[in-house]
Parts: sequence; C-alpha cells; structure tokens
Amino acid sequence: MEIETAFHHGAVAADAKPILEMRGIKKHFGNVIALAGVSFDIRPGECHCLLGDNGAGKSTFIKTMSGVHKPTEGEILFEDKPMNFSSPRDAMEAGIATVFQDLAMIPLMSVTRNFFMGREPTKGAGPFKRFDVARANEVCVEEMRNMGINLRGPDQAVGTLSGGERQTVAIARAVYFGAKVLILDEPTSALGVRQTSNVLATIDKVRKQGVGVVFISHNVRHAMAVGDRFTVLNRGKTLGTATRGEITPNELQDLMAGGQEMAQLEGSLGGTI
Amino acid sequence: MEIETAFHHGAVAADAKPILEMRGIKKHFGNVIALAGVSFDIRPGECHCLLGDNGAGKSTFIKTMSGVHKPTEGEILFEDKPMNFSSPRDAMEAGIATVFQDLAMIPLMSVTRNFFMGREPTKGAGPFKRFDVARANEVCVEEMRNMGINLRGPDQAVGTLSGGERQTVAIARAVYFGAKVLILDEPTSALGVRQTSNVLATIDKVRKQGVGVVFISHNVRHAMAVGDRFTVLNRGKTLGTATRGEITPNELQDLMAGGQEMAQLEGSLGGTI
Amino acid sequence: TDIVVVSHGQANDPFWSVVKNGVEQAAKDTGVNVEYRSPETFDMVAMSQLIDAAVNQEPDGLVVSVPDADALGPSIKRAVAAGIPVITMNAGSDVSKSLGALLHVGQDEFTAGERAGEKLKEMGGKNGLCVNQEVGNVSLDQRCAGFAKGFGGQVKVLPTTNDPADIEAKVRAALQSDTSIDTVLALGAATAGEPSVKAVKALGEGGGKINVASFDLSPGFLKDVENGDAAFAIDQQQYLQGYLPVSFLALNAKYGLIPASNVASGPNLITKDKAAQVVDLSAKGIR
Amino acid sequence: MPADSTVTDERVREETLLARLMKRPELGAIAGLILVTIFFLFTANASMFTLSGIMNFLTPAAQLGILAIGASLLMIGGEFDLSIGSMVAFAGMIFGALVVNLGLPLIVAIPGTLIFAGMMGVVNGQLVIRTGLPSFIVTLAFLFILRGLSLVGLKYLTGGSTQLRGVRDAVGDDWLAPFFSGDAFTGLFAKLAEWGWIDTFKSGAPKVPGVPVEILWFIGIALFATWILLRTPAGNWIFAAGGDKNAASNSGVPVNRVKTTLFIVTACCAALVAIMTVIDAGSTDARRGFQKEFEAIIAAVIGGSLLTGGYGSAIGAFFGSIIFGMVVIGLTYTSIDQDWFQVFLGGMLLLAVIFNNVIRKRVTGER
Amino acid sequence: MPADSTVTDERVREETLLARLMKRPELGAIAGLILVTIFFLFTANASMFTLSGIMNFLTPAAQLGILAIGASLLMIGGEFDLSIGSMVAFAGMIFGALVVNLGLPLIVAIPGTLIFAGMMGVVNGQLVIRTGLPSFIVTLAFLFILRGLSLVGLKYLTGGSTQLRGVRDAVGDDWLAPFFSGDAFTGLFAKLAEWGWIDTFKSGAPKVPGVPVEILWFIGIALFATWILLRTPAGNWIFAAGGDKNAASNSGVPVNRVKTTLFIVTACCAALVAIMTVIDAGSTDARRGFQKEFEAIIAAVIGGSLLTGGYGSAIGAFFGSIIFGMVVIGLTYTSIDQDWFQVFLGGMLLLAVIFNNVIRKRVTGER
Ligand SMILES: Nc1ncnc2c1ncn2[C@@H]1O[C@H](COP(=O)(O)OP(=O)(O)OP(=O)(O)O)[C@@H](O)[C@H]1O
Ligand SMILES: Nc1ncnc2c1ncn2[C@@H]1O[C@H](COP(=O)(O)OP(=O)(O)OP(=O)(O)O)[C@@H](O)[C@H]1O
Ligand SMILES: [Mg+2]
Ligand SMILES: [Mg+2]
Repeated sequence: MEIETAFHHGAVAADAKPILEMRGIKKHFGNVIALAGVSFDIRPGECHCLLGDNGAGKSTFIKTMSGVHKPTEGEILFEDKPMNFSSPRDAMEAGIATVFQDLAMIPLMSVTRNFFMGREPTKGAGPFKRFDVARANEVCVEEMRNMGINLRGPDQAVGTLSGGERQTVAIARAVYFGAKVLILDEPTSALGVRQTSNVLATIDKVRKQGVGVVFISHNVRHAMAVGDRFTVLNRGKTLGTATRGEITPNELQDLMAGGQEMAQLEGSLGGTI
Repeated sequence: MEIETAFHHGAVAADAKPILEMRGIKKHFGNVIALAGVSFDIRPGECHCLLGDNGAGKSTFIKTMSGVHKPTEGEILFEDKPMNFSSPRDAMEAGIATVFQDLAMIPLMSVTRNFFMGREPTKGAGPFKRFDVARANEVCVEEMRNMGINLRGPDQAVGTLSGGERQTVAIARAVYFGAKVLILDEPTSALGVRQTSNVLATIDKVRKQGVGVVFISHNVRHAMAVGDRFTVLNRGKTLGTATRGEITPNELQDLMAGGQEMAQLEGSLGGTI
Repeated sequence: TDIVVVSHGQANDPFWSVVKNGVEQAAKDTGVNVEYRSPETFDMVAMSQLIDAAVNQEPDGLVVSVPDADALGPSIKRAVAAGIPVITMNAGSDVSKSLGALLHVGQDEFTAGERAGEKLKEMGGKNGLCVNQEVGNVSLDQRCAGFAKGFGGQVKVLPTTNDPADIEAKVRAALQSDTSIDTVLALGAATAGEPSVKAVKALGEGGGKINVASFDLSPGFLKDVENGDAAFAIDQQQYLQGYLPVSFLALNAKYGLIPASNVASGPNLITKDKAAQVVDLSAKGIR
Repeated sequence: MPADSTVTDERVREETLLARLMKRPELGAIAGLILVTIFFLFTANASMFTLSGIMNFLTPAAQLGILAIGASLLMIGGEFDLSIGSMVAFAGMIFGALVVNLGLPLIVAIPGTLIFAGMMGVVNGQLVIRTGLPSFIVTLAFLFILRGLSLVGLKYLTGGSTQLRGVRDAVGDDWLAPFFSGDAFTGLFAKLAEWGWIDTFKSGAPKVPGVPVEILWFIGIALFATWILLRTPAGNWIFAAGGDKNAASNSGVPVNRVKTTLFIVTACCAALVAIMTVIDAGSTDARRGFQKEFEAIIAAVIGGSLLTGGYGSAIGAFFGSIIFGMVVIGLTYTSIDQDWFQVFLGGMLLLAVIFNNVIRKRVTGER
Repeated sequence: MPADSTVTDERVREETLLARLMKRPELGAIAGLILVTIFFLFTANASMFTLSGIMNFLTPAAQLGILAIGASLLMIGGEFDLSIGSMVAFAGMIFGALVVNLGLPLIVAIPGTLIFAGMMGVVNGQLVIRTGLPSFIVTLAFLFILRGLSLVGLKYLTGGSTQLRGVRDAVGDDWLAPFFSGDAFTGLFAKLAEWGWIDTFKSGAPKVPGVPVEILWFIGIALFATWILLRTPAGNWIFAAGGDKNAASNSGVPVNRVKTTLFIVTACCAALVAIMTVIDAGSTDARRGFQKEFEAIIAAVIGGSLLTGGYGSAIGAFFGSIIFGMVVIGLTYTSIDQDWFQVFLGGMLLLAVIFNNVIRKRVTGER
C-alpha cells in the first residue's frame, strides 16, 4: 500500500497551543454509557483523525464538541477558555463548523436554502434587509461544482438528490463558511472517486490556512492521506493518540478494528479493505 | 495495490441464464432524466458490481429493480417472465432482497422490530397467531453479532444506533431472509474495518449458495474484492460491462470517475483512494 | 316572491329545525320562494355576513332573529335602507322597532326562563340547577338568567358539552355532590333534558323529589313528562316563529297587508295532561 | 450463543424496573391519572369515589375511550380520522333506521351498521391512498358530509324532526341487547348488595345495579388493541406505516392495506359507540358525537401518542380517556364555581401531561 | 462561472412555465379557487359576483384569512396553535374591557390587546419548548383555558352577562377606528357611484360604500408573510425549523426563537381579528371565534401547507381562505337547502383539494 501522498505534512509545531481541548468527556444516554471519559485536542493547521470501530462513540464525541449534546461530565476549553455551548449555533459562532454524519439537511428544502440555512446572505438595509437569493444560488452552484458536482438547479429539493450529492452539499456548506475548527464526520462515505479526492484536497487546503480539522473515517487510506495525528476510540474510551510517522497503516487498521481478530481478517480478505 | 483476494471467482458459467434482466430502463422524475436507457442482468451465483460517479443513477436503477419506482420505459424480466412489480413487497415475494442506501429503517422502532419489519416470525395458530418476540430478539442479536456488532439490547430504538450499527441492521436483515437476488446499495459506506470484511465475506458466502448479488460501491478495492462483473453507469447511461480479469483496478477507477481528470487526481493524491 | 330567513340557530339544532319546518310549510302554503340560512355555530359576526349576503339578493322580505342588536343592527339597517321589509323573530323583541323591523314574532328567552322559574318555584323548588349545553350562546345564557330571576331561590349553572352521556354523568355528579338540589332545568329537550331525566332516575330517588323541566320539546322528553318523570316542557311554539313571519311577508308582498303589532308565540308550558297530544307532532318536527 | 449474553456489556448502566416501565409509552399516562385522582380526592365531594361515582365518570370515559383507542391506532399508523364524531351520528341514524323504520332484529341491524361504517372507512382510506392528500383534509370533508347526511337522513326518516325515537321499543328484549346496553353482572351486584358489601337504597336494591357494558367493551378493546400492537405482526406494521411510510413500504410492509384497515377499525369503533348510545338513550339525533373526534385525539395524545405517527399505545389512550372523563365530570363534584369549567379542564389537562413528562424524564434519566 | 451554466444539462427535459409555476405550493390552491368560482357562476344568484357580492364573501374570508396566514406560518414552522379561536374571544374581551370599562382610547387599547395576546403567544411557545410536549396538547389546553377565561371575564365585566356591548359608542370617532373597522376608499366609491360606474341603492348611495378594511389587512398580511417566507433569512429559518428541528438546530438555526416568534405572530393575528370584529360588531361575547382555529387550519391545508411542517405558503392560505369563505357564504346565493349545507361544504372542500392535486400532478408530470 502506498501511503505517501502529495500533501504537505508536519508543518504544525507539536507544541502549538490547541484551539479546542476536550478533557475527560463522559456522555450517558439514559442507561447507555456512550463516552466513558475521552480527552482530545485540536491544534490550528492540523488534521486530527478520529478513528474507531462502529459504535465506538466518535459521532457522539464530535456532537458534544459542536454543541449538540451537553457532556454528562468533562470540560471543553476553546482557545483556553472553558466553554459551555448551549446550542450548535453557539459553537458555530465561536468558530466550529461541523458536517454531521446524518448531514443535518432538510429534505423538503432546496439545495440553496439548505446550503445557507442559519447563515443567509442578505442585501438591502434596515427593514428592507432580505435574503439575497440570486447570490446564494450562484455561490451554491459554484461551490458544488468545485467539489465535483454539477447541480441541475439550485432549487432542486435536497430530498431528491443522490446520497453523494447530498453529502457534498453538507461538506461544501461547512467549508464555505470557514471556521477555526472544521469537524467532518465520515464526509467521504457516500462519495465517488472524484468527489473524494476533492474533499481530501479541500481538507489539505483549509489546514494550510490554519484551520484545525477533525476528520472521522473508517478508511485507513483516507486517514493516512491527510491526517497529522490519529486518535482511536474504542467502546467509549480512547486507545491513545499517535502522530504521523509514528504509526504504520497496518497498526492503525488493527487499532481501528479494536485489535481483534485482525490477523484472521487480513488473511481472508487479502488486505483489500 | 493488491487486489488478489482469498475469494473464489469465476465459477459462474458466462452463459448461465440471468435471474433478472433489465432492458432499456428509463426513469424520469418530472423534468429530470435520471436514467436514459440502462440494460443490466444478474446471473445466479455471481456478484455484479454497479459502479459510477455520484448522481449517475445507481440508486434509482436498483430502486426500479426492487419495485420502489416504476420505470418510465423499459422491461424487467424475472426468471424470463416479464415482471411488473407494483410494490417492494411484490419484488420481495418474488425473491429480491434489497439494502437501500437510505436503509429503510424506522428510527422510533426497536432494532428487532426493524429487523423483522414486514416478515415477522409468528407462533401459535389461527386467531392466536402472534409475533414471536422472544425468538425475533434472539435471531436479531445473533445475526448482528455475526456481522461484528454486539447490540446492547434488541429493544434499543434504531434512531439511537450509530451510523454503522444501523447499516449493519439493514444488511443483516436482507441477508437473513435469503433471496434469489440480493441488492446492496453502498452497504459498506458507514462500516468499520471489521464489519466491512464481514459484509464482503457474507457476499461471498451467499454467492456460493447461488444467489445473484448486485453490489454498489464507490470503493474500487471492495468492488474488486468480490465482483465478478462490473457495470459502470455515467449520467444515466451505461458505459458497458466488464468481466473480472478483463479490467484493471485503475481502468475501473478511471471509468467510475467518468474518465475525467483522473490523471491529475491520481497525481495529487498519490493513489490513496 | 323571494323571502330569506336568517336565524342564529343551526339547522341540526332540534329547536331550530322546527322553526325551519314552519318556514317551509309557510312557503308551501303561500307559494313563495324561501331560503333559510344560519351560521354553523352561534356566531354573530358570521350571521351579520349572511344577512348582508341576503340583502345583496334584494329579496321581497327578510326574517331575522336578533340575539345581539349591536352586532346585527348595521346589517339589518342596511336591509331596511335598501327597502326590504324586515320581520324579526325569536330573539330581539326589545330592539325590533328601533332597527326598523315591521314587527316581531316570538318570545323573549329571558321571559320564557322567568316563566319556567316561577312555575318551578310554585312546585316547591328552592335550589335549582340550570343545565347549559352551550355556554356562551347568549340566548341560552338568557334562559338561565330568566330562570334564576323567576325561581328566586338559589340557581347554579352547570355548563356541559353537547354529549348526552357527559350530560347525564355531570347532572348525576351535581346531584350527588349537592343533595339539596331539588329542581333541574335543561335548556334543550333532546340534548340536555332527556339525559337529565335519566340522571335523576339513575339516582333511584327520582319521581316526585326532584323536578326536571326543559326548554323546547322532543318526543323523548315529552314521553318523560307524560310518564311523570319530568315536570313540564317549555314550548315557544317556534313553528309559529317560522311560519308567521313568512306568511306575513308573503301577504305584504302580495297585498301590502301586515299586522300592526308584535305576535307573542309563547311561552306555553306542556305539562303531563297535554304531553300526550304533543308527542306525535313533536316527532314530526312541528312542535 | 444465547441472546442474553448481550447484557454483560460494560457500557450499560443498571436500570431500575421503574425506569424500564416508564419508558413505555403506555405507562406514561399513569402518572397523570394518579395526579388527577389525588387532586379530586382532596377537592371533590366524597361521593365521586364511591362505587356509583366511579361508574358515573367511567361511563362517558368508556364511550370516549372506545373512540380514542381506534383513533390512537390510526394515529400510530400515521393518519387521522376527523370524521369519527360525525360517524357516531351517521351510524346512529343508520342503526335507528334499520331497527325502527325497517324493524330488523339486532343480529342483522348491528352487523349492518358496522358494515356501513366499515365501508365509509374504506372510502376514507382509499381516498387518502389514491389521492395522496393528507388524511386530515379528506376526513375533514367527511366530518361535514356525514354530519350533514345525518341531518338530512333523520329528517327524511322522521318526516321533519331531527330526533329519531322509539329505538328502545323496537329493540325490546332482543337477546343481543344486553351485550350492547344496560349493565352487566346485575345478579352479582344484587348478591353483593344482599351481603351488604356495596351500598344500597332503602329498598335494598343496590345503588349501582351493575357494570355498564360500555366499560367492559372499553376494557376489552383496550386489551385487544394492546395485544395487536405489541404482540402481532399487524402491530409491527402499524408502527412501521406510521413511523415512515416509505421505509416501511420498502421493507415490505403492505402500508396501504394497513392504513385502510385502520380506517375501517376507527369507523367501526365509532359505529359501536353509536349503537350502544342509541340503544341506551332509545333515540338518536343529528348532534350525537359532536366534537368527539377532537376529544378522541386529545385522549390519545394525553396517552402519549404522537400526532406525527409511529409512536403511541392503546393503553395510553385508555388512561387518557379516563383522565379526560374524570376531569370533565369531576369538576361538578367540587365546590369550584362551574363557570370556571373550561379553565379548569384546560389547566388539568396541561398539568396531567406535563406531570407525565416530568416523571418520565426524571425516572428514565433522559434530558 | 455564471450560475446559469447549469441549465445546459442534457439530463433535464424542458419544462413549461405552467409546470414551473404549479410546482410552487402557493399556486396549487388556485386551481381549486377556479373550480369553486365556476361552480358558483353556474349555480348561484348573479348578485354573488357583483361588486357587493364579492365584498360580501371576501369579508369573512379576510377575517378567516388573517388567522389562517398566522396559522400557516406556524404550521410551516412545525407547530400548531389550537388556541387562536379562543384567543379571538379572549382578546375581544380584553379589548372590550380596555375600551368600554376603562374608557381608553384606541391608541392605547389596541397595542394593549396585542401585547396581551403576544404574551399568551410567549407562554404557549415557552411551554412547548421547555416541556418538549407537542404544541397540539399545550395549545389545546389554552383553547379551553382562554375560552373559559373569556366567559368568566365577561361575566365579571358585565355583572353576569356573557355579552359585552357598547364598544361602538366607546370607540366613537377615535381617529384610529377607520384603520380597523368600516370601509376604506369611501370617497372614491361615492364618486364612482355618482358617475354611475358602480351600483347604487334607490337613495343614490353606492351599494358598496367602500372596501372593508379587513380585506386590505388580509391582502397586506398575505403579501408581507409571503415576502418574509420567501425573501428573508427568517423565512428560511421557519421552513427549516418545521422541516426538521434537529437538523435545523444543528445547522445553526435558532429554532426556539423562531418558534416562539411564530406563536406570538399567530396570537397577534387572532387579536387583530378580534379587534376588528369587535369594533365592527360593537359587541363581543364568549363564543366569538368558536372553532376558528379549526377553520384556519383547514384554510391553510387547502392552501397546500403540510400538517407535518416544513412545507406550505402564505399565499396558499390566502387562496384557501377565499375558497372556504366563498363556499360558506356562497350557499346563501344558491337555492340549495340549508340542511344540505354541511354535505355541500364537505363536498366542495374535497373537490377543491382533489382538483388542486390532480391539476398539479398532471401539469408537473409527477406520479
Ligand atoms: N441517543 C442515544 N441513546 C442511546 N444510545 C445512543 C444514543 N446515541 C448513540 N448511542 C449509542 O452510543 C454508541 C456510540 O454511538 P456513535 O454514534 O457515537 O458511534 P460512532 O463511533 O459514530 O459509530 P459509527 O462509526 O458507526 O458511526 C452507540 O453504540 C450507540 O448505540
Ligand atoms: N425524486 C427525484 N426527483 C428528481 N430528481 C431525482 C429524484 N431522485 C433522484 N434524482 C436525481 O437523479 C440522479 C440520480 O440519482 P441516484 O440517487 O440514482 O444517484 P446514485 O448513482 O445513487 O448516486 P450516489 O452514488 O451519490 O448515491 C441524481 O442526480 C438525483 O438528483
Ligand atoms: Mg458515527
Ligand atoms: Mg445512490
């Protein structure tokens, strides 16, 4: 397997101050313990991959990061200040943009309206301030094209888009609005070859601009292609963080599968995954 | 890239009679042309991969195959008889099991109830015939475990499962009920390493039992690992079908991206996708 | 000749269906063309709009009930201004003249309630219950108010829904929790009157001790009166309130004839001795 | 591997039995019922909780409840039927006509009425399915149409009156009548009275002659509906159809068949209530069942059913109806000014559902 | 790259202008309106479509429509308000009390009433948000509570009656009154009558003295609501909040703020109708606005709003109200027997929505 890529890595000083730091996060849903104390941080200009088996708690973890869930226990420091996001809007205003695994889109609404939902561009002033639909449509079509999707029209309902088109809208939206931290929960799962490479290239681009990227994926190759650090979750706990170069793809793959039966799996599939 | 796998390929006689044949399928949604005449067939005991860029029409195509959409034009032959499925239930009864890209699950219902939705096991007779909840729970937990997911309890609501856990329920369900044709629309997109290898192994297993499998994926490795034939869709048209061995992974990748700019992409990502 | 009748009661209200039957009979007898209209609930705003709609068609006569002169006044005045002869019926005897109507046929709800109250007091009642199945409908509220005045003693209003089972249970509850109640007045025979009788009977102590009376007639309630389970029913002879104005207006249109004063159609108490004769007519919707 | 090996998951905390029970939608409404009961224990006249007082508020609750259980099944299946109130009047008229005007025995008249109602259910269901219009608007149209037809029909049948009388005489002592009207277990109650176990009048007759049959129907239907919902494939289909029509249909649930059946069931529940009330009252009129559709939905919602479908229970509707019936009748037993009836009704409903909610969240640890 | 380069997609067929228009929810209801108009053109007295006839059915349509537009915004935002009918009575009582009992001028009384209503909106909204209960049940409680309070309040204010009179005298010739009652453009209409362009009574006064102000409010509010929905960020938030609360909130839409605002707007629409009808009628009573919540929802649904939220339009509610108003008043102009009114109303509603639907599907090629 080739993992050396054209991307530039390791430019971030290992001792750079984290933008966002999560300490000992626990999250219980009723009697279910989804997170049993996870610590994590993200520094400007790095891509920190969050890996782990299905149900490990990755999505739950980034949802506490982006204000959707309140942690049952634990501390969130944003730029060194303790933070208590009471809604995703708060987190967004602080500078955290997220692509959720369920995409957070409204099927009945048009692509443009979904794209700008919550942050509509306006024109006019005072009581005549209004949603600048023309510009919104233009931006939306343009951004989608950059990701490799040619929309039929910006007023198509998101519910009628294909799985990958829909995912691309969510990613393009998060990237467009910029942020200090960009969180991507399995952004490439439904994407085609071309769209995937666009997204990976985009991650690289925003990282270069000093944004901290949290990237969740089940695909070791994708993670290896852009990641600077790798944190592996397992059953609600962290198995530790590795820096790029410290770990081989095979070791990573082992960790992601919970260290279990990997030898046997490898054998049966001949490293095709 | 290693693509030789432990799976057994090519056992299907190239001239075996197709179980299901689709001829010149067209599908329009209002003014959108999603499929512009696609032909496709699936033979017993083979895994036929359906590949293509985002929005190429793969999901729309398999939805006409499984009775969700009525084709605007075109013919469906099931075991040589023209078929006109008026609902997915009809298709299911004819022997077509499908895992849809959106999974077709009800978030508010429990895992077991989702698993057996539409085909509940019963006990008792006559007016006392009832849903055999105990057995259903047992089967469901067991099948999920076989796929590599340990459920907390079979009465957990599907809406509270993680993305991968949910996808696994849908796959386990389709496989459990057996069929003559098994259609999987991006079944591995949200799955972890271990779960993915389980699913690929399962595809191999049911193929050996003579089931025809239609497998949609954006991941060339997954497709190459289990596919016997490969059909590539592009913008609602088919680019042709290739048999295993006739085509290299790189050629396939090229085709999937619509043949566009692949050289450049390859360069920038170093073959990491 | 076209005559329009606009009332505030619904076509499926047992009381008003009798008025409507009177209207139809009069139309048949005099050979005029009559439209009967009413809003779907007790709604003065909607009713004034119906009157406006009628006026637009410039009929040869207009019959209206006037439970709220403030709300309906402008519309009626507009009709008068347009030269349409107007007769008021049922409610509104006090304002009829001032609105420009020719005369009023009917009886005041308040007066009827008062008469009922006096009669029930005579029968020895001290502590009354007024069962109101449509609180806020002004004409029903006036019946209760009149009852309270005529009765003199203590009167409690029991608001209920329109459902017989609810009414029966609530009347029973009221009688169980306040055993001093000796008089029940229901504001509608079929909806409230019959269940009240059943409630009293279910207490097992019915018959003589608790007097039940009701406004309006229904065959079922009249049977109760006949059997002695209920004291009496208050009849406004509302058939007349439909029949007379229409025939007056028909005559007016034909010959210019019109009576010079108001016609009082009730009240008329139907007691045990008269009940039997009335039952059949009631079952046909004439009383 | 046995199924129970999953419980050894280190990621699951222990859960109390109470918490497990409170998670069920059918049990949520119990908290509200307890609250309302306690309220009335303190404020109402003692006669409310005597045997006869309880029967008194349970009778209207039972009539409402039969409708509410039908409505809740339909709501779980993702649709509404706003025509059930009008259906009570319409079915009552049909039943009256069969019994009085045609003089048919109950063994013919009752199935006839139910079939008529069922056919209306089919019409509702087919219209909703074929047109794809929301059932709200389709059944709303039938709310008006059936109510109007009842009026027209009654006037036609009686020659001008809105009340059709004489059902009691016509039914007479038909052997089926005791199953649909009057009280059950009268013999038992007479015995109990004899032994002095229950209150009697001076005459020695029991104050409560028996259990009104509608209460038995109510309980029976609630249990049956619960069994269907939780223990049969049909129940699974109802939840699925209401939870997500497309997902259910894609998974092989015959969604249209399920919905049509539910419309039929709801209409038949309304017809059953109509039959019972008409025999009981001996008459029917054009205003029967007015706004019952509304009350039925209220009871179902108090009982925890979601308006959006896919979630709820028949037992919830059962408790919801009792809460509603108790609040409506209960105020009369208190010394609160009756003018405050509606304020009280609204306030109690709000309190009951909020209380349900708070208790459930507290117990299950949700937030 | 210019945005229009997307239209050169070979996978899009040409679409007629008509098809593009019919796809909009706001225009679906036009087909129904046309159908109903044609029906009345054939069956109704010619005076229905004279100027005065049109004003006559537009007036109730306008009063309903103002409520329906509020209700449709709220429905699009994913919630219901069942208390608007009662709010009409309650706000009417408050307004009556301010004007008659306290003798305040309109410039104080009108804002006072609106603030009162708005506060009720806040209560509704906060209860729904804080408790997480469905708005159906919360506002239902207020349906009862407000109706009950109106009764109690009116009795208190009038010393026992349920009708408060004398508003017209109290308002007198307050300079604000013409904005909320009576007719606008009376001068213009008098002139037109003089010139013989419009019908007059024998006296020479125009049959239609002017345009009732509620019609102007109705049109104004419909346009304003449409602008908000389609052309402002707030409109986008309303659709998002109703389409999927979680997705909207995760995308940064302040869902709770949006919903509370919508509850306030709905309550204020009800209060506005109350103010106009009370000044117009000169009186108020405890039954004002009875079942208006229901009619408002009907109008919104006819106009294409979904009960499940996230889809609909204010213009749709506008047309829906006109259809409803036309059917209700239209009967008066026909010779159809009043007994058939409800059958007629239900039938026309069903026809109108089915027709809307068929036309839309036919034109847009959906199936
Ligand atoms: N609301 C909830 N109630 C109960 N359990 C929940 C809830 N949300 C998540 N869980 C459980 O918490 C665990 C972690 O879920 P999460 O979605 O974070 O997993 P994940 O790591 O994102 O998995 P995947 O890779 O499959 O998306 C899962 O086992 C899931 O069943
Ligand atoms: N109901 C619909 N109305 C209009 N257009 C639709 C509808 N359903 C699908 N489409 C369009 O048809 C095209 C094909 O969609 P489809 O879901 O089949 O793509 P796909 O090949 O499965 O893509 P992906 O890999 O992203 O899942 C898309 O461009 C989509 O926008
Ligand atoms: Mg996840
Ligand atoms: Mg797809």
